[in-house]
Amino acid sequence: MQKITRDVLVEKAASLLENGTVDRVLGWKKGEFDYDLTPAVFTSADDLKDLVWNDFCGANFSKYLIANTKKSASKVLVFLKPCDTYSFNQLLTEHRFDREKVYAIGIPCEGMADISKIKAVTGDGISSIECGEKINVTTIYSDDTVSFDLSDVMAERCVNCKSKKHVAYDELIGEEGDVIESGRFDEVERIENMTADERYAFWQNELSRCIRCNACRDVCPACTCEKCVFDNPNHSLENKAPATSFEEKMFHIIRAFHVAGRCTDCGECSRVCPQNIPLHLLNRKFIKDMNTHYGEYQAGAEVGSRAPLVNYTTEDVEPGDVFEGRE
Amino acid sequence: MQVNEKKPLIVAFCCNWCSYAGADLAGNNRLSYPADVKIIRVPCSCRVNPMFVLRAFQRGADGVILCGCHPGDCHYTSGNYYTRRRMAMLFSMLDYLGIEKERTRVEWVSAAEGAKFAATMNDFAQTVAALGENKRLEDLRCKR
Amino acid sequence: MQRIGVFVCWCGSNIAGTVDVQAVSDALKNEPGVVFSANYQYMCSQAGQNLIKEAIAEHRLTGIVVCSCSPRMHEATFRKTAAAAGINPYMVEIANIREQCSWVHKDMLTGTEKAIILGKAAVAKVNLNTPLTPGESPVTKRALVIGGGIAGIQTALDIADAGFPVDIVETKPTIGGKMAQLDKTFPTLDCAACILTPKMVDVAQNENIRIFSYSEVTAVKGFVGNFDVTIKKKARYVNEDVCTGCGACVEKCPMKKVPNEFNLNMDNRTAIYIPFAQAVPKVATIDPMHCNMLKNGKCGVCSKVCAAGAIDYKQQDQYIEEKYGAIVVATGFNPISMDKFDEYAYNQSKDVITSLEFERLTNAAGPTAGKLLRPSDHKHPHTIVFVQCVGSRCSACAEKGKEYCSKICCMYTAKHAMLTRDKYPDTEVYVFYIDVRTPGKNFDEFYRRAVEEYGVHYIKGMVGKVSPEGDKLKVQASDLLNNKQLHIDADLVVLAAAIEPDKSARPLATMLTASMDTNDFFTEAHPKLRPVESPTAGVFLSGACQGPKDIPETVSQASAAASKVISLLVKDKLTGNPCVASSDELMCNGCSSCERVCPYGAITYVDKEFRMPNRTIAIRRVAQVNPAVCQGCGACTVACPSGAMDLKGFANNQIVAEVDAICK
Amino acid sequence: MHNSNKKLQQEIIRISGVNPKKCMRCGKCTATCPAFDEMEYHPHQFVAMVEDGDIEPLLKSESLYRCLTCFACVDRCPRNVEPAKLVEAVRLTVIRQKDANHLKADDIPAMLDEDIPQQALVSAFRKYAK
Repeated sequence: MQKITRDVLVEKAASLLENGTVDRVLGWKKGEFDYDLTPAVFTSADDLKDLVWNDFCGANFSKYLIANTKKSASKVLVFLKPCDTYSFNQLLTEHRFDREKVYAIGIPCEGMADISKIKAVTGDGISSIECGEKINVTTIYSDDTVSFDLSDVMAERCVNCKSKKHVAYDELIGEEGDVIESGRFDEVERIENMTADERYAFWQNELSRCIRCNACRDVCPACTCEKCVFDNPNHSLENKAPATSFEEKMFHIIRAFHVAGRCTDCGECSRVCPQNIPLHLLNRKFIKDMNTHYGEYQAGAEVGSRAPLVNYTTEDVEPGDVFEGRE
Repeated sequence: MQVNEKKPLIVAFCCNWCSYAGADLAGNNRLSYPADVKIIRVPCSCRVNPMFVLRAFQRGADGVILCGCHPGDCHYTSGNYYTRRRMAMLFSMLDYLGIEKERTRVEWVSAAEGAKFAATMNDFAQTVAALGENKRLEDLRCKR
Repeated sequence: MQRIGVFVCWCGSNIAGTVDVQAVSDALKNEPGVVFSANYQYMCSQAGQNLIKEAIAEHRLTGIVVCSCSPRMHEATFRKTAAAAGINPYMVEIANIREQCSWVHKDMLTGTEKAIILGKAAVAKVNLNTPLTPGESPVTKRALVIGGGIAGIQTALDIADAGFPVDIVETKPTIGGKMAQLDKTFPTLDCAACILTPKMVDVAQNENIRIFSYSEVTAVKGFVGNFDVTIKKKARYVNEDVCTGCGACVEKCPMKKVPNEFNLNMDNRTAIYIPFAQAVPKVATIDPMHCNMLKNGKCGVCSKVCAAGAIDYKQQDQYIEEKYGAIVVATGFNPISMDKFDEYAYNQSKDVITSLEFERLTNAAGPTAGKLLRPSDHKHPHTIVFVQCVGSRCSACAEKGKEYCSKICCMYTAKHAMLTRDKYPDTEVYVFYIDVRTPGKNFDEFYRRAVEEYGVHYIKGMVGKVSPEGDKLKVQASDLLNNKQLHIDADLVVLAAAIEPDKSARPLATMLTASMDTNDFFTEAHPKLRPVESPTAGVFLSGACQGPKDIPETVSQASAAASKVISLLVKDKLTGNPCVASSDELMCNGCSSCERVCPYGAITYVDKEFRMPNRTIAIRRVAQVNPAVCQGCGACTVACPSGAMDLKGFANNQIVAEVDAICK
Repeated sequence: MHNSNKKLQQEIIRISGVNPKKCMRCGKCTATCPAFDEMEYHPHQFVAMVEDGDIEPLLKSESLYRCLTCFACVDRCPRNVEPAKLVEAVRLTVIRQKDANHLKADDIPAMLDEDIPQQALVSAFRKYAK
């Protein structure tokens, strides 16, 4: 596959800004560290010098379109990796932004790096990272550069990538890929095969680390509520910080339930979790269950599709029988 | 109050048209079931938000059961079909988190099935009592 | 803060026998919001109700909790009591301590304990109750009937008879539907035209009825009592008001080779045509697909011969908007296509026909003027084979057949067989059947007459294959009762094709937000108790659009639908159930989840302006619930991720309060 | 009533994957059967007899070998019952009952008629192996 360079994106964005097609560009920008890229809005060709495209551009911009299309007088340019396009479509299904106000450029993605996998080797003190053929890391501990192959430090969600195909775009840069058979449910299955006690212990261990920073919710392209029920004082379930172990669970169960059938499995929740809780395993459980019991469904694969939880058949499985075939 | 004296607490959500009437019929026929079962009336089983189920557990319920019209008989034509999907997913998730799946149940009880209502509640209360106190879900602050 | 009064009923010893009512009223006295608590022998009695009324006045109560029998029993009673004392009836909650407590528990201690908890839950709920007022909406006193077959005709006549204006929308140039194509009708063998055409004339002459023929419904908005419907009147290139139906144009039209759909393409008509002699309205229509004038501007004969000057080649489709209070669907049925049934050689031989084609062949106004002649060579057939259940009761292949029984075929086949033997005694008639189903008044007698008096050969078994050979049709069939395989040289084979809903029904159902089953038949609000209403309020079902039906059944359903419409239209106002969903627009995402689960189509979306910080204005799509349509199931409240959608009377915080009170 | 053989019945249903209960006794299979005159039990009877568990007569019947396996009955059946598969399952049951005492591969060459073209054998296998 032809590798897309930063310059291609900058050139494209600059020309679209210049000819007035768009007045805002959503792209990645360097954050505090080289690996810590942050989503940014660029409004002039001059700004674009800060645009970054490398192995750390994981952020999914679909959600940012809700706010940015409202601010734009013409169109917003957004770069979408294949997995981002699913969120993009899902938001269109939910009428969350005006398609006419977006200029979407699909860009191929070969997977993104997971900084925690790099840090596991180098330690936390990374002073710089350069992405090229290899990912070259220098640390504060020595003058030597440590090199990584992307495939060795690829994020879990990219290792288990479900699709290299863009399901929405106005213009595609590079080559189109295909939907992929992935092993993304293997881990869910492994947990399912544990005993109830083991599962309880597993999740107790994972979820008890939750600090309720709400990063998972804030980044989630499905969590776009005008006001989250957990923040709504008029809603009987308002809960800002968990006081008990159950409230952590409650938050995550409800969150997973609210996005069930709408979650495209983009994996942003796990990427941003500062406590490294594998939150995507909750969402994938719902996706797997719905696929098993209600037929294959991929949220965002097409605009306007009807999610399993707002649909039914008269022959659906009984709630008491969903466990069948397990344990 | 001593721990071993604690009786199981069961919250039953009943749809107004079938199951609540079924519960009334059980009463008319004097078919007894444990007093641990407390019924909350909802217009349709599809009114029951998974949040209500979790809330009940959080506040110390040991079992939660939903009763609705039989599939195909919903007063609102399709409500219980949505209930079926939602609860199937919720229960599966609770099980995935290691919570005893016997603590949750959905049962279809028609307005004519007073006997089934009583039998269901007896059975469910027994199952929940056998599991003992709900330690995995409750909020410790609310413990009686 | 509410001021709540608690009233504990003894129900004689029914409650007081197992529940310490004094203890209950004492315990509930200390609940938040409770300012008064009492118990009494029979709360539902006049004296008991007076006790409540007095307490309301004396203690300025704003909410009432009655601990008594099931709310299904006396909720309405106590609501009236509260209303009579001047507080909103929806500020009353019932704690069911009889059916769900005293009657099912044996000892006083558990009974009392549970009664207190149920009472607390009711108090917790009332604390969050808000006064509710049922919404009212006006009723447009006009009905729309979609479909002008016998179902639509009967419905329209009955509604018009009650004094309400009715409009019939029919896609064909004339009303009459399938019945107009039939010859005789079972089991009495009246001629279809003789009983139908007077009704068609009644429709035409009824002052309350307007006919929109050659028209279709293109958009429906609104809700029960207040539908806004757009009707497209297709251009027929003839001025309806001027045309006298004299038929001079039809006679002179040079384009005479247009397949005549009324005779199922078994003969031809002209490009300008009147479907049949008794058509209503009796006006000509130009078929734009075949008219030379409309296609290439060369002809104009009809215009020249029309003495009334009714021809208008420039006519355009016209859109009419009208308001209706009720809509009746009467879109009817069609026989399914026989294209997939290769084994019966329908596409290979002209002499394999469907039963509807047979009707036309025996109809005096049909292509053969009522003489039974083979379509291929116009010879009289001597051996006729009727095949039942062609495509009915077929679960093997959805593209080929239908899983259901088409219901009418057994009877019309018996009719065809009997009439054939009656008119042409020299004809051998075979009927191959799987079962003969004759549940109807005088139906089985009719079928037996065909066998016993007319000597029709009824053979249990199916036809496996029909192969044209020379001028014969070789029919290979099984006789299951004699365990024989039969080979019949037939002259004519008649297929009893399954029937299916008209293709226009599916898009119409979408417009009406009325639900359909997998076969595209409209679903009824309740299969037994509300068979002529659709679950969508204000939409009614008449005839075969709801399921296969014969004429008597269609007519009775049509009249039933009419009576439902009439009982809606006589009302000046519709009072709704106040316990309906409503959306908090500030929190609504406009995501459409609620709309997708609503079985009534009560939810619509509007773009609304919101004031944002810094004096900016944002436009957002938000859900709005039509309280006149919503039935209050609450499916939407759970589908809504943001919690914007809530149900009045069973609000999120009310139910949670009950949960909390019970689990305390 | 006749002796019903539950075990064999279940076996035949399992092998064939046919649910004889779906049959509505229309007889279109039999009507369509080109080998009707050759067969003692006709396709619809196969279905009915298997449903009744009346298996013994079928096992003995020559009809098993008169069926051409043309699948016309399968094609025409309005209820997807697939009688031919049932006939095949009964055939297979007979073979299995003979205690798996079939031809061994080694025995075949001696029995071969040199004049039969190889192709005929292969096509026969194709035809009957479904």
